[in-house]
Amino acid sequence: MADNEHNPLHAHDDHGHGVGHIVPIKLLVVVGVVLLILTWITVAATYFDLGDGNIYIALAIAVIKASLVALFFMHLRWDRPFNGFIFVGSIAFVALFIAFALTDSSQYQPDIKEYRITSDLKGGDSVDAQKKLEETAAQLQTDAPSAE
Amino acid sequence: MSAIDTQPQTPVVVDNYLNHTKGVLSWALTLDHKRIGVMYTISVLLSFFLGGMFALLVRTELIAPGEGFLTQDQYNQAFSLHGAIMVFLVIIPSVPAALGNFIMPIMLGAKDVAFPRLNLFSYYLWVFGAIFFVVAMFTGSLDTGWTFYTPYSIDTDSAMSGVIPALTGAFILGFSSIFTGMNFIVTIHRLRPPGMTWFRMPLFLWAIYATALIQVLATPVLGITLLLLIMERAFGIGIFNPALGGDPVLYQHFFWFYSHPAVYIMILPGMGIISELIAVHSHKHICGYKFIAFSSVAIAIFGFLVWGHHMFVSGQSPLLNAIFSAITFSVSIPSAVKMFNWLATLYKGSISLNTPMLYALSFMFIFAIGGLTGLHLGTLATDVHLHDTYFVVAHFHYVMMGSALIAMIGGLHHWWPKITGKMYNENLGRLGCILVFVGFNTTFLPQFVLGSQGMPRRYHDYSNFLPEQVELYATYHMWSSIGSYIMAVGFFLTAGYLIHSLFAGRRAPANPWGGRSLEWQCASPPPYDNFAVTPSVGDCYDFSVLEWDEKEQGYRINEEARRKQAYPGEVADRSGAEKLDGD
Amino acid sequence: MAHDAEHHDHPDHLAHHFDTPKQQFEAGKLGMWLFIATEILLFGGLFVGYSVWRGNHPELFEYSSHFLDTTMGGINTAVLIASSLTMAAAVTVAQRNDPVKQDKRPILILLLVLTLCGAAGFMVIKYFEWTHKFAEGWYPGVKYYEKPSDKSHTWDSHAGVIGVEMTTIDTVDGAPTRGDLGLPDTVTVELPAAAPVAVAPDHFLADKLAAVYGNDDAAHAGDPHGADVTTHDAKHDEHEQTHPLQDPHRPRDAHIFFNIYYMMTGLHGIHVIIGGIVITWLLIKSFRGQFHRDYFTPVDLGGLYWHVVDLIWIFLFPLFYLIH
Amino acid sequence: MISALATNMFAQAPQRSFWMPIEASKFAREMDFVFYFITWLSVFFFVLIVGIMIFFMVRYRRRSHIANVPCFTHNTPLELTWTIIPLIMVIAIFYVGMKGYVKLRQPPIGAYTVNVTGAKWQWSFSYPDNEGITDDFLYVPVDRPVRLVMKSDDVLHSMFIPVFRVKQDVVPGRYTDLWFEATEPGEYDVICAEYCGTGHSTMTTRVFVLSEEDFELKMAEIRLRFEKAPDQDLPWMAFTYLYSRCMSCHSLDGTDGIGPSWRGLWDRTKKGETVFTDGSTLSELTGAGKMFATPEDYLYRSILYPQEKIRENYPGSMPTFKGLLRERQIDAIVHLLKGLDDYVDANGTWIGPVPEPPAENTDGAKE
Repeated sequence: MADNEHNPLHAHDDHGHGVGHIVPIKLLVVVGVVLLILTWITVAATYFDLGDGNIYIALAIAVIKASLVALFFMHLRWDRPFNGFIFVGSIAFVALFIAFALTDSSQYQPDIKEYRITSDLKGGDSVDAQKKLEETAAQLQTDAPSAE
Repeated sequence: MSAIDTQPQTPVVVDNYLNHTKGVLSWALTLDHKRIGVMYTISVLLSFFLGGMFALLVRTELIAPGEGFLTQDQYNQAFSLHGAIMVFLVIIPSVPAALGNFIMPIMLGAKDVAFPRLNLFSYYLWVFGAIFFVVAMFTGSLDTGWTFYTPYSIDTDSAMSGVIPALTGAFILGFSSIFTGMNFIVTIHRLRPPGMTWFRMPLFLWAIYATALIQVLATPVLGITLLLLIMERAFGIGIFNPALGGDPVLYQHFFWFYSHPAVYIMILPGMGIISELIAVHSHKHICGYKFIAFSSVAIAIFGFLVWGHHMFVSGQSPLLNAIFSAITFSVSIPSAVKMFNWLATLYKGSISLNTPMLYALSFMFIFAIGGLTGLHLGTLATDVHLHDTYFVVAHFHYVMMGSALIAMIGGLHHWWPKITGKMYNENLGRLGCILVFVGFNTTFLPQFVLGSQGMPRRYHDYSNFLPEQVELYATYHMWSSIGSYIMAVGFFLTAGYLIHSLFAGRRAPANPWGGRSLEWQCASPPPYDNFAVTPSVGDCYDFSVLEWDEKEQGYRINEEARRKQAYPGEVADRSGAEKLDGD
Repeated sequence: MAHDAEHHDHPDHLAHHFDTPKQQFEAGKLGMWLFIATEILLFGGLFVGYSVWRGNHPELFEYSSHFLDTTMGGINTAVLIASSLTMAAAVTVAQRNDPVKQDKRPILILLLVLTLCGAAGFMVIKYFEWTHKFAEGWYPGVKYYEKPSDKSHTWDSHAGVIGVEMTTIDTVDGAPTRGDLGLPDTVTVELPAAAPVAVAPDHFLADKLAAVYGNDDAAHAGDPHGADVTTHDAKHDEHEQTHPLQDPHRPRDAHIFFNIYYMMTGLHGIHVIIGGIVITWLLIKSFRGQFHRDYFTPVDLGGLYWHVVDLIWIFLFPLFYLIH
Repeated sequence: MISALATNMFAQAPQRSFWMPIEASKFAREMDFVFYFITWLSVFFFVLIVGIMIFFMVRYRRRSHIANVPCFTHNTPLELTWTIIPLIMVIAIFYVGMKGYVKLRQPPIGAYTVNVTGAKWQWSFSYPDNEGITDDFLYVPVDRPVRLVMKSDDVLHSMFIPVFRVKQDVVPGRYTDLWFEATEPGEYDVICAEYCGTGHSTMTTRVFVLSEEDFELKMAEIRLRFEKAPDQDLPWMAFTYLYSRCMSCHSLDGTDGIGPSWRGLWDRTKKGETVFTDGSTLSELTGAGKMFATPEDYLYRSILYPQEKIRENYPGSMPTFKGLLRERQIDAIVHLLKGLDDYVDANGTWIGPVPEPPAENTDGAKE
């Protein structure tokens, strides 16, 4: 901010805010190092099998890293709140989209699975997957004449 | 002269944006938002003509059952191109990019949009996208419908070779739309002059702002959808193609995540225009300014949450159907609010039945039908029957064509004197409006009955049904086609007298209707830089400061009255503007 | 500018329709943030695709992720973070540069060059990763997958054939099957010229049942040959295939993982290239000494763009490379 | 039964109303109630809005160049009123719509199932409880819940039966279903409502709602269609009723699919040139006492036991049709294969003789 004080162009509308915030290089380096460490942690974490936990840890670290980049590298910490609002808002819309699309597609997966089984067996001309599977399997065992 | 709002304007403006510089290049490379707006308007109207021709082909084919003069493939191309051109090339850019570009900065009191170069770039993106559509039209054509549903659109055997050009065109047009939206948001946030607070902005600007939000947040998803579809068709990536393990319903989620909000890109600016028209032409303060302003933003946000109502019978799960149906109804509330507020504005007004106002009243009539039939389609039980029938066709034409485009044409008449500096023939204008109104309703009212009686959309021929059904459909289709011809006559008449006015029209006064927002305070046509001095802003719906000037045949501001009505922020107050910035 | 009576202090870099540099700067910044929002939603669509497929078919991701090179991905992450850091530093330096003395210009140029090197390095590594995948036979888009055999290639989208593996029950009668080979330890790159297509193992039926009904009983009920896998192994050693396309345990839609991977990293790569172009442009202007504490908006906005490229990679890396 | 009660109430065959086709299913009645509820509510609000608008238009039309009309600029209680009343209204609409929809999505247990296949541009219906017979028309028993389980062979289609007020997209790669309980015997339209390409508008057929006895008769008739048909009609019948089950793998124009094209198949078989995966050729295996008695026997057994001998260079993915085709149906296919060049051209169009439609089959005839 000190750098802006001798800027004559800002004299008439400057209420203590210069044009843009200047982030000290030292702070940037610290953030950069933290980001690299977090990258190392996220790779290292994959060598422990935590089941579903792995992806949550990976995502949590990614969110932390992203926040660091946005807050410090992208100056959001000092920027107008509205810019941050746009940023967070756009992510919220992606989340909304993911939530609806994922919920819906997981709801109709059984229809797809059933179709795949029967279509692999019979060109998809069947309704009750299990019944058909059992029938076909039984039929093949009893009916198939020996090849030679 | 810095006498923007103090003295009656002399109608002869020597230096205006039209003659500020000369030559084709001075237009082609202009950064002036007004010229870009004019170029958009001309381009959009030409596309409207093209899309309209396809509509007439479709209607003529359907006038009677049986094989008409189009083959099945030709018919499929006709309705696909009609839809794609009307949606992507006409309605979406019509109000924001064409009228909005011209009016918005002046209304706001800015000299230009925030990024003039980006603005010109958007226009050329539009042209570029339009070229791709023309390519799609002439080489191989396009028969997928404007929705490009998979897997039909990736089925190489049947979907024609125009699909990739059309997708590319729509992709490019999407970016044109995004950049326009970005430009407008930044302009409204950062270029408001002193005194122009958020709640002094004309409602048209609120509508444009809400629209721009949707353009910025929804259109990128269209971009990625089309990109995925192009890749799917060109390389077979399998995400949307069931033959490769993909999921066509997922495509529909992608598509409607953009295309439902896009409906509000179309209708919201139209609503904004109507708010202006109703207030100005009844010379009465708009009723419930804040309700209307917030309802625009509410529609924009709710609009993102309801896309699934296009997919009630598409194989979407019942759970999502129920959720989407419930949220869908929430959108109807802000629309109803606007409707009632317009009515209240008319109450005890001084209603001038001139052409723009007739369009505004037509809008209210048509939008009432369009909105109320939306209830049938948002309701799960009834939508199952009505989906993909002519009921839907009629409904969205009532909203997209009858409302959005009628508003656009009303707005065009409203601002025509400002844009061109010429007055059109008022009587022909009224006649044109009545023809369009009658033609429109004759075309689309029968389609509601057609649809509820079971006539499916996108049918080249309806002679395969049971005889009594064919007979019934034929009657309604005939009426519908007749209506489309009446409408065409109305539009040609309108085009005729508007073009005529350019050459022989009476010179327009600065403020022919008695509008109070800032664009009526600069000359007609506006000078190159809009305002020599940053204008001062009052309540844009306070008409009490205006008086009729017989000599000008227009209205002028009564200085004395204005001083009496002066608001605290009327005086240039920079710090006040900063504080009221709103973000 | 001439007609602007109020602002006689209108500097060259201030466009005529802005009143103050601050207004212009903040307009540019807001515009850039809006653009970033569109970028996020553009990639957002792909993240939706990713989530839907991973949510419903985790096995695709578990299987296919093994073909990605975590080391390369990790190096690329570090490269991008480093270049993000130099870019952020470049903004600070530009903000401190004196318009006349140009005291910080050499550092600014150095930082921008470093950033550009990061971009180039990223793309080079990406190039090797992709070409490696191609060599393995994982092409973007099944239209260009190598077809192991003319007749029985499994990638055609014949009407009615759903899915890429036209797997059948033909081997139930005791004909040779590929059996249970297990996951290959190493992936060989060569593809035999006319290798026969992967014929489904006889457990196919059982696997499908298990996939649907989620229990082993169902699997065995539907498997006429029981779980006698060792004999099949022995039978099949002679035409052992280690190529992933020939792997009978490859989940049926493995290509979708790779296509999402190619789409996301590809689109990201395009952004890296665009970012590189932007940085080059900034570099040229810096050479001319055009950036200083009164005018650094392009550096700031270019930086914002570059950080978004980094941000997206921060998510892509764990989502694709770190699935075990 | 409710339907019987309703029929008594009207005491006559249902008529088409101005808005809606006749009500021929239980759901139609509920759906129409919702439809008319919304419609009349809409009409009320429409008349209210437009009536007021026209009244204002006339009453307050401009008479002078007055610049401003002083008036209230807002009225919060009033504005809240016209926000809340529509809100209550739409909640009511959502409720009735949701109620109907929940029923529509829950087929009763034990509903009679019909499998539906949509393909460009034809519907085909098969009846698993009746030997899997297939037909181009949908036959359903009256007053009995029927569930359609649908799949698509190519692109999206949508099963739409206006008189039942049901519609459901048919999505390739998965099953979708819908159910209805027909209440009015008769013949009605079945429509494809989702755009599916060139012949979209020809993708219509009919549903016949039959009494229980008529339905069984019809099923038996279709079941015995091949038995009843004269020999010379068999190739046509195989092409019309059976080929759709083979077309996904076997082309008619000579191009290779999953399986060998039918074009030229008989020539090769006759000459015994067919080579199998184990290296043997057909001529070695044909003859008295050998594996196949005659070339025709080879075709016959290939349909029943396709895994016996697999042709070289093909994946051998054909399922068995044992138990799914009757003897005479297989005969019909063999007949068709033997005379394919005379019957069908390379575009898949039938060029052979078309049999006269049987006289008694009037209700099922398409034209």
